[in-house]
Amino acid sequence: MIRVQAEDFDIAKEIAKLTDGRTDIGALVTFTGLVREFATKRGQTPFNKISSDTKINTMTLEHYPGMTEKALTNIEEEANKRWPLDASLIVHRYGELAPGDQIVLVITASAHRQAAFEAAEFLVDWLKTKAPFWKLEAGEKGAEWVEARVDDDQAAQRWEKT
Amino acid sequence: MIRVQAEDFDIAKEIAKLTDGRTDIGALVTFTGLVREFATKRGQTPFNKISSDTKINTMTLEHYPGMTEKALTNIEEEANKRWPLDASLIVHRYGELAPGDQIVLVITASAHRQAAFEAAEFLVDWLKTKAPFWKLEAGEKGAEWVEARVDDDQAAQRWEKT
Amino acid sequence: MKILYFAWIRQRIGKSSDDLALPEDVKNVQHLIDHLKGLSAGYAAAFQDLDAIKVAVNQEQVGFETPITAAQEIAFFPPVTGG
Amino acid sequence: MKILYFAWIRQRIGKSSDDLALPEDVKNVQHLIDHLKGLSAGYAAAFQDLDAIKVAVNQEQVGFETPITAAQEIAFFPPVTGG
Repeated sequence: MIRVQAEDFDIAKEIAKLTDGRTDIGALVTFTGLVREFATKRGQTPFNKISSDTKINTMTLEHYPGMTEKALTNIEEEANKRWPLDASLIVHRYGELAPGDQIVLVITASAHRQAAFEAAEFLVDWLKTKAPFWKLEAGEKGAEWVEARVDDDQAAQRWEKT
Repeated sequence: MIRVQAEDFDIAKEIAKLTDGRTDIGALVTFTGLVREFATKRGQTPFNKISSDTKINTMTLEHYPGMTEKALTNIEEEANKRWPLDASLIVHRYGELAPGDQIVLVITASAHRQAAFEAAEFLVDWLKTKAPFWKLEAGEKGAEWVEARVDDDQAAQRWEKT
Repeated sequence: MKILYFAWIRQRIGKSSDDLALPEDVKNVQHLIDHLKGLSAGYAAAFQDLDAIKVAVNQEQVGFETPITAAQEIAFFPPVTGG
Repeated sequence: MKILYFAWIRQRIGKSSDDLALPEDVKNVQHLIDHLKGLSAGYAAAFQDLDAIKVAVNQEQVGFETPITAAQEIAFFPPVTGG
């Protein structure tokens, strides 16, 4: 199941909905991404207004309605092809968030823990590189778009089939 | 933080306690282990009363009070030495449980997701092989102790330092 | 042709979408980019560094050589940074 | 000497602990196992397959060659299966 929403989410309620009445699940893994107080590290260019020691006030998530839902659905389907999951969920927020706020929730449930852990890591790695979201961080010196990270690309590539 | 208890736990409350007022956490991973309806796979001996197609009614967790707390504390300290964690928690239950019940909760929080995922997997792998708990599964044909699994040993060994 | 812009591409162009009638010789994404760059300084600035630009045709990410003659919706955006 | 038994070891022996005065020549874990096996058929059954038995001295898992002359608490149990 996937959801794209401005509203916050409640992990306990999402887990309860996924696992209600099920007794075949042995392992459940959740990943929550949160807005950090200090800005995301950027490339070393003299034009950058924001660096990793800049405190941010807001983080605004822009997305591509329509394509976002398709991309998340594809990513979730791919995870379910690769691992024997009993349940999975991706919830991604958009709009203006503050430090400490929740951004994204991934839940995977399986009979065995290795499948649940691997599928959760896969979902997070792929949505970070394939789902159309863009982060704008705003601090005292102004607002600036977060740059894509090389190590996110590398993390996603380890799941590419050769 | 570690806890050994007969009572159930509430993931949302545990997360809230760990992250309350913190804005440095970027990634939070949880692992929940649950009692499955069908018995754990055992070795192929003719003496076994229970096999993996046996429905279980109860799973009873025995532990070694005193040593359990020491072992979990050591495991958590080791994880905090290896990864830059902002917070971590292990809660393990004992006593009689039913299918669908929660057994164990592991939470890790870090600025970055790789540390949170790796530390959570490490904590689960090590507590499965180093914390003094024993599972007794009871079904229609009687009760039988769960056997230690070779793949749990292998999962734990990948974290041994060479 | 409906064309969407996101993040700093949207900001440089100054709007989030266009509905354009395209010349017949605009047959693929690269042709479209070349066409858009000629429209104004804002478009030229937006498409200055093509290494930093991704494109989706009908909501699927594709390469710049992809034909667009049968496309309903084309979107330009920077590499994604969600999650 | 306080000795604890867990899981099926406890069940075969029929109790969860002993408080024993040990002979002087029982100096390590292996000696203790040999001594216990002589106490009754239950103990002998419990310690039949030593590959399936782990030991902790003062709540630390150790090998069978470990000295126990200064031990406060010794525990025998099967390989752990929690988590």
